[in-house]
Amino acid sequence: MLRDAVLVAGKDLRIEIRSRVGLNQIGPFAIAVLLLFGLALGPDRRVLAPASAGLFWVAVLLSTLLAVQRSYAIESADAARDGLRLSGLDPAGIFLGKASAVAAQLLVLEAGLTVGVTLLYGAHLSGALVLVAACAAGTLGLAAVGTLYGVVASGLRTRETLLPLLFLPVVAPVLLAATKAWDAALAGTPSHAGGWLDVLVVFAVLYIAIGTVAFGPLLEDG
Amino acid sequence: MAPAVRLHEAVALAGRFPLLAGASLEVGEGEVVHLRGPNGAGKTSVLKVLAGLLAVHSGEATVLGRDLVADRRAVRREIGMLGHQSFLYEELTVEENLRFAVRANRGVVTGIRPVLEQFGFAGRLASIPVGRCSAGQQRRASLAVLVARGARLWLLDEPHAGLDQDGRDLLDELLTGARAAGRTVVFASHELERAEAIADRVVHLAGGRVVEPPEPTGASDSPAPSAQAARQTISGPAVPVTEDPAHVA
Amino acid sequence: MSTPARVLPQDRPAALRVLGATALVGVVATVWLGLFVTPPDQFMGNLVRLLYIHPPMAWVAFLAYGVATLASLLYLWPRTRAEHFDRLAGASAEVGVVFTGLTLVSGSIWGRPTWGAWWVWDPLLTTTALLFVLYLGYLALRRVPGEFHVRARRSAMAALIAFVDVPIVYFSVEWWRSLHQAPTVLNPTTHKTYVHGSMFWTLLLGFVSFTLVYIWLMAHRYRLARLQDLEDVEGLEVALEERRAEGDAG
Amino acid sequence: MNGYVEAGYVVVLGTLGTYGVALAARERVARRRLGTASSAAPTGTSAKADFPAQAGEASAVEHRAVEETEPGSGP
Repeated sequence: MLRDAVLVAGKDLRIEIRSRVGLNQIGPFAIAVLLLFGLALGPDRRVLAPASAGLFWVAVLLSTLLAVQRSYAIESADAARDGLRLSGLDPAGIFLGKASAVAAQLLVLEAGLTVGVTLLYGAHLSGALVLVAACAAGTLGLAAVGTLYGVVASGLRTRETLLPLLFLPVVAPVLLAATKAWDAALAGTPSHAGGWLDVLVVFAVLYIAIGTVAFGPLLEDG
Repeated sequence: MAPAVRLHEAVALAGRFPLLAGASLEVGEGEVVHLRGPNGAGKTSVLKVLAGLLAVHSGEATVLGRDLVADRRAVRREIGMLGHQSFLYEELTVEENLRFAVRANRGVVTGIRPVLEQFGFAGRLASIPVGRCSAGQQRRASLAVLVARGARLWLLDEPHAGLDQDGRDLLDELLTGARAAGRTVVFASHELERAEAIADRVVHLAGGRVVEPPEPTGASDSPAPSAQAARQTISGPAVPVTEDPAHVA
Repeated sequence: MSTPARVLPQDRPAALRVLGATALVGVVATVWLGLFVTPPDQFMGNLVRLLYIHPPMAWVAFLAYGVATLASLLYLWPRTRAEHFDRLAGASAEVGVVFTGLTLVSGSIWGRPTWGAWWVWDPLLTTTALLFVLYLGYLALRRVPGEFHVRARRSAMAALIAFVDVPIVYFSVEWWRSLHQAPTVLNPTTHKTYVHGSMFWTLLLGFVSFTLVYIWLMAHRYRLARLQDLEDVEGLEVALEERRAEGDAG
Repeated sequence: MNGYVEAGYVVVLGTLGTYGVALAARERVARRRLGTASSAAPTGTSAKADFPAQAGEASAVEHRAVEETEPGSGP
C-alpha cells in the first residue's frame, strides 16, 4: 500500500513538474483571489490585516478544488477511473499517493500565499511554528477530503459542479480551525492556537483513515 | 480445465441502456477469439466486463477462475487491456509510462528494456513525453505496456486501429507469439482478414448478445471443430422473438 | 408491461391513512393551541408561539439525518444490504433537508424581532446551516443517474462521509462562537422549564405531531422512490427486449 | 399578533403542505405511468369515511375520521 502510495505520488508530482499546471494556473488563480478580496474589502490595512488569516484559507480552499480536479484530469482525461482500476494499484495506495501529491502542491502554494498576504494585506507574521503546523495539518485534511470526493465526482458528467458542492461544506471545520490558529499566531498569542491545531489534526487523521478504507469501493462504483 | 473466460447471460448497463443483454461466451485457456459484429453490438462492453470495468448487472461472469460479480478487482493484475483510450500519461515518457505500469502491477522493471526495443522505442524515442508522440507511436506504447505487464489474458479493442503497416505486422506477430506462449486473447476488430488469420475462432455479437453468425452464406469457410465449440456456448437457442420489436411480455 | 387500466385506484394502506389523519389533527391542534389557547410569554410576548413549531422542526431534521445515516450503514453492511435501505436513506435525507430549511427559516423569523437580526452566528444556527448545504450535496449526488447498486453504494458512502463531519462541525463552530462574546440568546430548552403548563403540553404536542408528519412524508417519499425504481426495472426489461431484437434483426 | 408569528406559521405549514401535496401528486403520476399497481380494488378497508378536514378547533381530538390529505392545511 505505502509502496503504491509512493509510486503514485511520485508519478503525480513528476507530471506536475513537467506540465507546471499548478505553477502556471493554480498559483496565479490564488493570487487573483487574494487581489479580489483586497478589492472587495477596500484598501484599508486595518480591515485587511485582521482578515488575512481567513482570506488566506479561503484562497487555499478554492485552490484545493482546482488541484483535486487537476489530479484526476491527469489520469487519462475521461477514462480516469478505468486507467486507475486497470493499473492494478492498491486503492488505498492510490488514495494516499494522490492525496499527498495534492498536499505537497498545496503546501508550496501556501508558502506563496503567505508572502502574498504579508505584502498585500500587511499581515504581520509571527508564531511561525503554529503557522506551519496549521498549514501541515489543515492541508492534509483538505487533500484527503478533496481526493476522496474527487474520485466520487470523477467520471460523472457533472463533476465540475458537484465537487465544490460536496467538498466545501465538509471542510468548513478546517477553514474555521485553521483560520483561528492563524489568527492566534498572527496576533502574537500562538498558545491560543493549541486546541484549533488539535481539531485540524483530528480532522486530517479521520479523513485520511476514511479515505484509505473508502477509496477502493468509490473507485469501483460508477 | 475451467475456461479462462465464462459469461453466462450477462447483462451490463450504462445508465438504463443495456450494453449487454444477456451475453454468453466461453473462451478456453490459450484461445484467441475474435469478437465480430456491427458497431454498437457490444464488443467493447464484453471486453470491459471481462476487465472488470463494467459491472455485471445480472448473470454470471468468471474470468481466470475469479467471479467478477463478487469481486471485479480480483483479476486486474492478470489482465492487460488495450482500449480506445491509451491510459498513458502524456507528460511522462514512454519509458516512464512503462516503468510506472509495471511497478503498479508488482512487476520487475528490469524486463522493460527489451520490450522497449521490441516496439521500436530504442534510445531517444523512449525519452520523449508520450504527448509528443504520434498516434501510431502512442498505440505502440500501449501495446508495449501490455506486453511488459505480462498479463495472462489480453483484451484488445480494435488493436489494429491507428497502427501503421509495420505496427500491424508487429501486432500480428505479437498475437501469434502470445498464442504460442499460452496466453488467452479476446479481441474486437474490424480488420477481418488480419483477424481471421490470427484468431482460433470468431464470436459474433449483435444487440448485446452472442449470436449465430448472420447470413451463413457469407461464411463459407466455417472452421469446423472450434466453431462447433462456439455454437455450444451460444446462449441457448436464440430466443424466438419473431414478433415486432415492440412486443413486451 | 402489459397495460391494464390506465387509471388505477389509489393504493394506500390504511395504516398510512390513519397516520396522515392523526398527524393532520395533531398539527391542527398544535396550531390552535399555539396561536389561540396558550398565553403570551412574559418575556417574549407572542413570539413564544413560534417556539411551538421551531424546535420540533429542528428535532425532526436531526431525526431524519439520523435515520438516513442508519439506513446508509445498513445498506453498506453486507448482511443487511437491501434496496429498501437505500430508498429509506434517500427519502429521509430529502425530508430532512426540507425540515432543516424550515428550521432555519422559522429560527430566522423568530430571531429578527428577538435579536434584531435575521441571522446571528449562533453555533446551533451555523451548524444547521452547514448541515443544510452538506445534505443538499448528498441529494445532488443521489440525483446522478446510474445503475441502482452503484448509485446506492456511492450515496451510502457519501452519507457516512458527510455524517462524520457533523460532530466536528458542531464542536468547532461551538468553540469558535464561544470565543466571541455571545449575544444573550434565549435558549429554548432552558426556557421551557419556566413555561406555563399549557405551553409545555403544546410544545410536546408539536414534537409528536411533526414527528408523525415526518413519518408520513417519508413514507410517501419512499413509495415514490419505489415506484420510480419499479419503473426503471420495467424500463430495463423493455430495453433488454429492444436490444435483443436489434441483434435478431441484424 | 405581530406579523412574525403568523409569517412563521404560514411558511412552515405552507411548505410542508406543498411538499406533501407534491409528493402525493408525483406518486399518483408515477403510479399511473407504471400502470401496474398491485391492487385493483380500493384498499380503504375501513377508512373510507370521508370527512372533510376541518382546520380549526372543531373535532380536534377525534382521530382517524379525517380524510387524509397532506398534513398542514394552513392555520
